[in-house]
Formats: sequence, structure tokens, C-alpha cells
Amino acid sequence: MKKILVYLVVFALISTFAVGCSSGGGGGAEKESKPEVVKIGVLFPFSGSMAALGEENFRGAEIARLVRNKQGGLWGKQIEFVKADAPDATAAVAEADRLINKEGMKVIIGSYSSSLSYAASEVAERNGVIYWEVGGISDPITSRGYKYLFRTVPTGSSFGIQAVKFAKAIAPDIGVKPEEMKIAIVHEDSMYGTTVGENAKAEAERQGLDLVEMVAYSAKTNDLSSVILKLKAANPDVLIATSYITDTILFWRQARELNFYVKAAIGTGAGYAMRDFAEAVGDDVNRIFNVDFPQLDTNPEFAKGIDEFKKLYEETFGEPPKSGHSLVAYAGALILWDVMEKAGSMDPEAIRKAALEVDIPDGETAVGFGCKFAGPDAENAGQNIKAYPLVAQWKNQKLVTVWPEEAAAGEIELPMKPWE
Amino acid sequence: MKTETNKETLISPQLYVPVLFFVLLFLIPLVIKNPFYIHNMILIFFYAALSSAWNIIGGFAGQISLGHAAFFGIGAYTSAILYVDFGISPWIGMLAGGVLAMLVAAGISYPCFKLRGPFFTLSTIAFGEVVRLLVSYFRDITRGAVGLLVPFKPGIGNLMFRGKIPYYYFALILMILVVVVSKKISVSRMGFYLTSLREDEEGAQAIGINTSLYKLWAVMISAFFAGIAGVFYAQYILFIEPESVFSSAMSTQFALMSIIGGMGTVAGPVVGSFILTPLSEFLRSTLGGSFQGLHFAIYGVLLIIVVILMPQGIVVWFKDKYEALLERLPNEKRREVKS
Amino acid sequence: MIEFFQVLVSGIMLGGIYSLISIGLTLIFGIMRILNFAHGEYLMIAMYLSFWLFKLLNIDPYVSIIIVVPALFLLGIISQKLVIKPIINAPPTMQIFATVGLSLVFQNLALFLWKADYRTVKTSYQTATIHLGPMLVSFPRMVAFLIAIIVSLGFFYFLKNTYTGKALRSIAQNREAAMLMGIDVSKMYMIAFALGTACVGVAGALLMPVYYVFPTVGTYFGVTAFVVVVLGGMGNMTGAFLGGLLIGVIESISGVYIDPSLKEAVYFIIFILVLLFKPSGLFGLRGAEEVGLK
Amino acid sequence: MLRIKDVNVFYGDIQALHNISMEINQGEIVALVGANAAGKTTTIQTISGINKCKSGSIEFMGERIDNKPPNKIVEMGVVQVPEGRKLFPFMTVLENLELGAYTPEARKHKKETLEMVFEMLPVLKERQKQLAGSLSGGQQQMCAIGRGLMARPKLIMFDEPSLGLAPILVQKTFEIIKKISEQGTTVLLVEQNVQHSLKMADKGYVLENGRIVLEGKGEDLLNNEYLKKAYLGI
Repeated sequence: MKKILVYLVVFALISTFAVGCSSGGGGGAEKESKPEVVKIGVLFPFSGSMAALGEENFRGAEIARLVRNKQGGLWGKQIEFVKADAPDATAAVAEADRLINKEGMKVIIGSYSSSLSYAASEVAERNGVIYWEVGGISDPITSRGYKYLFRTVPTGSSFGIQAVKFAKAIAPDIGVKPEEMKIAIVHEDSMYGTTVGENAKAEAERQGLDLVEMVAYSAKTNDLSSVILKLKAANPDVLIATSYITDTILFWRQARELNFYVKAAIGTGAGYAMRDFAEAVGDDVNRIFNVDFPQLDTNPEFAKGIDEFKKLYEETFGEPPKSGHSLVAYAGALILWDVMEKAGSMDPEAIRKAALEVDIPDGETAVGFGCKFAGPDAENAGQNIKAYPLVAQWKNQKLVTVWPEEAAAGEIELPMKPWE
Repeated sequence: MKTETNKETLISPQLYVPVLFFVLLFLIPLVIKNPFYIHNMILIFFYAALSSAWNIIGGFAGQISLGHAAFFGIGAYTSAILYVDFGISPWIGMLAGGVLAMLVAAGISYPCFKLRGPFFTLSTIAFGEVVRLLVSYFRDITRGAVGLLVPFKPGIGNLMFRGKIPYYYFALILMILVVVVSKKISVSRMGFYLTSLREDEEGAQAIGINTSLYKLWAVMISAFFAGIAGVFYAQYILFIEPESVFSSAMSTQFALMSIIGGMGTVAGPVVGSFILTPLSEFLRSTLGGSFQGLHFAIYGVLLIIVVILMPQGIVVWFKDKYEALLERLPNEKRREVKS
Repeated sequence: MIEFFQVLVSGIMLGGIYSLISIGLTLIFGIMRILNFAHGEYLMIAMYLSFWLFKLLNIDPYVSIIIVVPALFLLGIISQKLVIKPIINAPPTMQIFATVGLSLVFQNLALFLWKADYRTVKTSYQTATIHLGPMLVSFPRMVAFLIAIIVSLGFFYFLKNTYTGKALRSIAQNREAAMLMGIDVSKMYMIAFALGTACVGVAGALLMPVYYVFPTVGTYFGVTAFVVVVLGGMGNMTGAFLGGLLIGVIESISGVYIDPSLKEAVYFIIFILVLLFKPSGLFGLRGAEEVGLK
Repeated sequence: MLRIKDVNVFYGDIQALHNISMEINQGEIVALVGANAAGKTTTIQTISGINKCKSGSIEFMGERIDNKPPNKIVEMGVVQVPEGRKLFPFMTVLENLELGAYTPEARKHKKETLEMVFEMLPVLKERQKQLAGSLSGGQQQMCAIGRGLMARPKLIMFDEPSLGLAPILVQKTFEIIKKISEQGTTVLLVEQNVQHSLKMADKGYVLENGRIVLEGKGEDLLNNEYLKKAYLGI
């Protein structure tokens, strides 16, 4: 007994000191000391409640790394990732600190969750390190006038706005006049859901649509029957919904149980994009829309290289991609490699300059939309102003991009089928 | 139970050893400049301060609160809202946050003090959850679950700095402050009352101690410091959201450090934080990326082992050695008095 | 009016699930006086077991009960031996933290072994609905509700009419006297803990068709179970059953008529009020909170 | 029948019993008397296995029981009627009695023992459906005695059975104990009520501060000068 105590305390003490000596991050695959590597920090939630999509987001960047390394890497050197796990905002700050000040990272790719991105990018900015956001969508991330922060993905507000625009566009398909169409908005109440929901509301008001109900709830809940009964009483034609995966599944199962029917349901990302959703509710998923990052079934004419990505993903991870989160991270990281190649060094100043010069037209990337970053003086400094979300629809339990037309890989099917 | 300890002066090792230790901590940034290590030290001080604050009610008085994140969060939100919406300096916000946390603590704890043991703990969990849910609900004031971003405008008046060194000293001073207050309480009459009511509440009441009053004092002091630590957190991380500052994981953490270090002792929480904070950071940075979750599992196993094998906390294990060391140190006059 | 009854029925069905989870907790608390913070994690493990049985061996979640329940019973015995037994005489604080440690371990081992993915089973009946007049009731929830009733009745019978059941109750009321009757208290503790976890095993298997499993699923239900247990009167089986239904109804009604974001806050506040003003629970005898199981 | 030899018991660092030795023979009533906190309850708890002795031995029917858990000791036939009754308040009288017959051996004869107990203590029969917690003090004592008898003890130990009872009930309680003894059960009676208990005892021990200071035949002890002065106020 005493012995165990001694071991325990010794272990605890050793680990305390080991923080100092540990090389950190079990990360990057190859660790043999090849002299010439380019090290880049990656910061995602690998544990905790956001781990599932965090991992998916990261996988895109990982594939981009492998692709680039096969092509000869950066400046002839192989790229290596130093991984950091940030389950919450406090850890994000600590890990960003570790990556920058202990591992000496000059570039960090992150972070799927908006809260983590918020907190970690602040550390990067203070240290003059590039923060390359390939997943978090909340608007305020790029509203702080940061110089070293770049985001390749569209903003949360554009998700909400796009959803309303799309709702208006499909009014004829469900047989109502746009001005008579009744819209309900439901969203989970964290930063992500609220940003999307509030913007959808504002856009609906701008467009003069009839907003009959707006409900917010905590994604941690274990029952949504009350939300659904509320919506059912409002009886909307179109539902715009924002939720994470658990509550998406719960919502649609309970919607069926309680016989809640809408003519068109428009999800906005996260849960609505995930294969798990389709697996959980089966054919009930069909005809639900998803306003989101470009999905895996986007027209390859529009999203160049998307098929190659899917193939690589399957080869690397032994399963098909779970959602577009990997795809956007893949495309985002590829842009970063080009920027760094052009900058010619790890110097953040040079990378920043090169990034600001980027101007990729639409249809040239694996996500379809092009890339141009807003300058440091802009309201949305560092935001890719060419990024916008697409609308996909679940067909035979697969997401197929249906809107806008140039990206479409399939036809819009409406209205929703009533529950049997 | 010792109530009247020998008066300690600077030449007694009981005092000068900890003082030397703190002075040493003050000097560290002169040698170590790497912000990563400094950041870890800041976290250590931060959690030591919080855990010590928790220990005043949880350890001394034995009222196990698992809802302390509420007070921490109230401090963080008060000052952040005052600063962001009204431009009031966090220095004033700190006082406001601490006082508000204290008042809320008094208001919600007082009725709950009649609950004993596990029932009190359950009520604190419920209160913690209610506060979290309400903060999420009143979006107009708190921004709800979206979280509150504190814009970075460095300056001493804003309690925001470019480098980490000022944060280091702030956290260090905060920790020392809480430790000194804890020490004062532990040797005071109040400390004696708290310990006796922890051991036997009816007995304490029987000999005329107004137990509710002293518990109230303890929880108010505890919440005040938790609130101040919350303000520090907001100014350091610059982003707060209900999910993180009001989380039950946060509440548990304060208590864990104290338990593992040695509950009800002044040094316990500090020792706990000096071991656990680097340990969890270390486990996360070495295991986290490649093995999801494994680091927390190890953390849990450690916790169980400590609880089963060393219920008094690690500090007890060091105590004899530490006291032996003190005996050997220069001790001038004190020795005769003692013997 | 129909809407209101629909809300009520939905609440009762939800409550059935809460009841089922809480019965095990109330048993453990009532007899051992231990707040088991890992209770939700046993639920999580049961759900994973049921999930994997479905996924790998194609066993229906309802059928999986016959495997999940004994497995959880066994797990209960093992954890009781390794973790609970050494702390059975420790102060409540230490007991709380040992179980907190246990929940950390379970949760994160699950994360390590099975990743954070949300897993669901797909059965033919999972979204089937039953029409009760104008009201709709989900079939699997109805099943969970009915089984909650059966399990409560079963426990009620067991505690009232068998020697082991009476021995368990006697320990709750006076541990030392129970020893003096020749009752092997530490064996009874093991039985109580294992029965409590086995009960959660039933809940896990029944939840699988309506819910999904992921490593932190237990925290969602764990806290609610505590609320139910206190509301029902510590250690009171019938109380836990009725308490579960009550919380379900409160949650449902406040979600629809107040705000979905506040539904948990409403029942937490009710919980605190009950703790303060009727600590023996809504369905408990006065003074019973000190004695536990009846 | 029961032989206690040089038993020492500690609570933490404090020694509660010093070298206690006692002997109880089949069929006897043995009284263990002493003032409050003399160690009487500790002795009985040690025999029952609730407290463990640090040194010394306890033998019952020639078998060591000092290292056995309480339930095994009960199974061997050593049963205690605890101080303060310690009934199960939220269970009925009948359930309390049934729990008395918990050991496998006692369970086999439950029916007949129950009849015997009801006969001896008719009040229990009347109140069998009532919750034990709602009984009056005297009835509770009867219930506790009945519960002890249900185990079909070879040796029954009473810890302060007269405590808190009205004089008339005290009288009755002692009569019942006498009757139990007459039916062939060996009795160890722990009492503060020195006069009463020594009068009916075959043998008595006087405990003071954890030590046995006097022992002898019940009547002899009653005539002992020291005892008279210290305990009987004569």
C-alpha cells in the first residue's frame, strides 16, 4: 500500500517536470528525425463533446498534408503536423500557447468549433502567428480586425441568409406564394445556432416573409417533444433548423413520433450534414435540405478535385467521409500550402502578405467557391469573401448539392413526404 | 485542537519557509521567459487560488459544494459585461464581481445550510445548473450561450496585457492573498468554529456556536475570491461562455484539487494545484492528440487511487517530512518557548 | 385542450424513462447512502453494450436485455469490490469523489475505445406511434414506460416479500441492527449496487431505440436521476417512479408553455424547493430522509 | 459456553477494555453491571463482532469467534438485543420479527418460533401490522426482545433493556428475561440497574473504566461493601 503511494506521488512529480521536457503532441505520422521538415500546428477538439466533428474537420487537413507531401511538400520539405487537443476554450488558449511558445509554430490550422477558434486565434494574434481557420463559422471571429487570422470557410450569418433565400426560391415548388409562406426557425442556443438563427430571422424580415415561430433550446437536452409541439402549433410551411448532431437526430425522430409535418425542411450545417444523421433516421432523412459547406456530392465540374479527395479519404481512413467538414478543411489547407509556397518562408509577415494577394476564382477549388481574403482594415478582416454555403438535399440517404444551379449535382425534390 | 498557536515571527521557519517559497515564485519570470511555461504557472496559481477559495467552505467547514463554478462565472460575467457594455474598468468590475458573487452565495447558501452532507452537495449542483441555465437564457444581458468576447485593448487600466508576465504576477498575488486569508481563518476563532461544526454540527450548536452564521461567512469569503478569480479568467482568456465558466466540470475541478492536495488544510489546495494542473496539461499534450480521452481516464484512475489510499490528501504524506525540515532550520528563540 | 393533453402524455412517456434510470439510483442511495455520480455512466455502458450487440450480432435492443442486465450486474459487483467497498466507511466527500473519478474513467475509456461518434440503432418499430384517441404516443417510449412500471412493481415486490429484500431495507434503516440480525452487510451492499446497475442496464437497452449513445450521454441523465430520487424521497421505489413521471411532465409543460431553454431550470428550482421544505421528498414519510429505504 | 480471555479493545488510540475475562456457562444468567461509559456496551459489541479486539480471545462452545464477522457469530447462536432497541422503524412489527429469524437455521423454524414469541409477548401479536417506529417505548422493547428470540439464540445478550422504561415496565422486562432463561436460553444481561439485575443473576461482573473490578455470585456481590457504597448508595 505504502509502495503504491510512493509510486503514485513519484509519478505525479515526474509528470510535473516532464511537462518541461516532453516534446508534446504525439502528432504527425512520421517522427524519424528527417532533418528538413516544415512543422505546422493543428488545433482541434479531439476529445470532449465536440470531438466527432473536430476529428472530421482535422482529417481534411491531414489529407491535404499527405497530398502535398506526395507532390514534394513545401519548398522541397515534408510537412509535419504538431497536434493539439482543445476540448474547451481554456484548453484552446493553453494549447495555442504551447504550440507557439514551446513548439515554435508559426502557423496554426484550426479548429472546427467557433468558441475554440475565438479563444485560440487571440493567442496567435498576440504572438504574431498565422491562424488558419478551416472550420469555425461564427461571424465575430473575423470581426476583430486581426492581421494574422484567415478564414477560408463561409460565415455563420451567410448560412442563415442563404437558408432564407433558398426558402423563398422554393416557394413555388411547395405551392405557396413567397409572401404568404409561413416560416419557422428553430435553433440550438450556442454561438453557432444563435448566429445562424438570428441572421435567418433578420433576413426573413428583410425579405418580408411571415415568420410564425422562433424557438431556441439547449443542444444538451434529452427531449425535444416540447419544441416540436410548439412548432406544430405554429404550423409552418417551411422550417429552418440549426442543430448539432444529437439534437438533429432527436428532433426528427420525435417529429415523426408526434406527426409534425412541414412541406420543406432546411437544415443549416452541423448535424444536418452528417452521415450519422442519415444512419440514425434512415429514409426519413430524404428530402431534407442542408445549407452548408459544399458537400461531397457537389458537381465535380464546379468543385474541381472533389472526387480525388473522396478517394484519398477512403484510402487514408478506410471509410467514406462523414461530412463536408473534411472537404472544406482539405480545400482550406491546400490554399495555405500555396500561400506558404509563394511566401517562400515560415515568416508570418511573408505568409500574411502572400495570403492577402490570393485571388482564386470560383470553380477552381475542391469546394467550388474561390478565395480572396478581406484586408486588415475591412470589417471582416481575414474572411474569405468568396466563400458561401451551398444547398444540398438528402436523396437516398446521401447529400446531393442542388442549389445554386452551377453547383448542383441533382434536382430539387419537393415537398416532403408526409409521415405514414 | 490548537486555537492559540505560538505567534509566528519572521525568524520562525513556519513563516519564513512559505515566504521564501513565494519570493522564489516572484523571481521565476526573471529566469524563465518562455510564455508557455509562464502560462502553465499562471494556470497553477489560478487553480490554486480557486481551490483554496473552495477549501474555505468545502474543506474548513466541510460543506461540499459542487456548484462553485456559479460564483466563479458570476465574477467573470459581471466584470466582462461592465467592461464591454459600459466601459467600466475590470479593476472596478473585479470588486463588483466579487461582491455580487458573495451576495448570490449568501442568498442561495443560507437556506441550504440546513441540509446536511450529500443533500447540501446536491443542492449546490442544482443551483450551479440553474445559474448556468439562467445566464444562457437571458441573452439580452449575457449574450446567452453565444458567449461574451472581451475585446483586447492592452493596458493596466483594462487589466489586459500583451505579455504574460503581468498576468503571472496577478495570479500569483491572488493565490498568495487567498492562502494568507485561509491561514488567518484557520488559526482564528472562526477557523476553530468551522472545524468543530464540520466534525459535529449538533455538538457545535450545543456549545453555542451559531453554525449557520459561520458557514455563511465562510461561503461568502469563498465566493468572493472565486468571483475575483473569474474576473481574472475573463481578462486572461478574453472569451467567456456559460458552457465553460459555469460548467460542472469546472466546479468539480476546484474541489478535486483540494481533495487530492488535502482538504481542510491551508497548503492542501496549493499542493493539489501544483501537482494536478501540470499533470492534466501534460497528459493532454502528450496523449490527447493521438489517444482521445485516455488522459482523462488516467486522471480519473489517479483520483480514485488517492481517494482510497490517501483520503487525507497528499499533503499529509509530506507533512512529517516538512515539519522535520522545519525543525532542523534555524529557529532562534522559538525553540525554548515551544519546548 | 387536445394540445395540452398531448403535452401531458409526451411528458409522462419521457418521465417513464427517467423513472427507470432513477430506480437503480434510489436503490443504491437508499441502502448504501452513497451518491453514485457514475450512475449515468453505467447507463452509457449499457447503451453501448446494447448497441454493439445490435451492430455485431444483430440482436434487437429489447432482446439484448437478457445479456445487458447480467453484464451490468457483474460490472456492478466488480466496481463495488474495487472502488465502493474500500470507501464504504469513508466520509461522504470521499465517496462522492471516488464515484466522480469512476465516472471520469468510464466516460473517457468509452471515448478512447469507441470515439465520440453518436451511435444509433435502426429498428422497424423505433418511430412507430400508437394513437390514444387524438393523442400520439411513441411505441418504444410506451414500452419503456410499461417496463418502468413492471420494474418498479418487481422491486416493490422483491423488497417487501423476499428475505433479501427485507434485509436490504433493514440495512437502510439501521445498519448495525441489521448486522446483529446476522445479515452479511457487505454482501448486501454488493447486491444493492449490482441490482442498481442492473436496473440501469434495463434502462440502457430500452433507451437505445429512442435515443443515441455517445461517451457523455450519461451526464445528461445522471443529474436528472438525482433530481428524481430526491423528489421521490430517497430510497423510495414508488417515489422514484412517480418522481420520474412528475419531472417528465414538468419538463414537457415548461418546455411548451415557458421556454424550451428553461425547462431544466424549472425542475431544478422545484428540486431545490423540495430539498429545502420537504427533504423527505414529495412521496416520502417525514424523517425518512435520514433513514432511507422503506 | 462463552469464554472471554484477556480481551483488550481500542477505539483509535484510546483503550476501551483492559484485559477483560469472563465466563458464562450453559443455562446461567450472567449480569455485567457498571456505570455509564464503563465499557459494558463495548464488551457486548465485541462479543457480537462489531468491535474487534486487539488481543485476547473469545470462545463460544469451544470455537473462537473473535475473528468472525457479526453475521457468522449470530449464525452460531449468539444474539444481541441492542441498547436503545435499534428496531427498523419503517418496517412492521412482523417484518422486524421476521428479520430476527434471518439466519438459515432460524428461518427453518420461523413459524413455530413466531408462535412462541407471540405467546410470550402477546402485545406483538396485536401490533404485528403496525410500523415499529410508531410503537410506545415499552412495546418497542418487547419487539426488540421478540426479534432477538426469533434467531433461536443459544446465548442472548441484553444491552440495557430497562433503559428509559417506566418502573412497571422495567419489572415486566426482567420477568420476561427470567422466563427466557427458564426456557433454557443462556442470558448475558448488561445493566446499569445493578440491584435488579444482580438479584436475578447466577453470576455477576462489575465493570469500571474498562476493567473488571469485581466478580462473583449475584447475591454475594449484592452484599459486597464496595459495591453497596459505589452503586447502591447504601
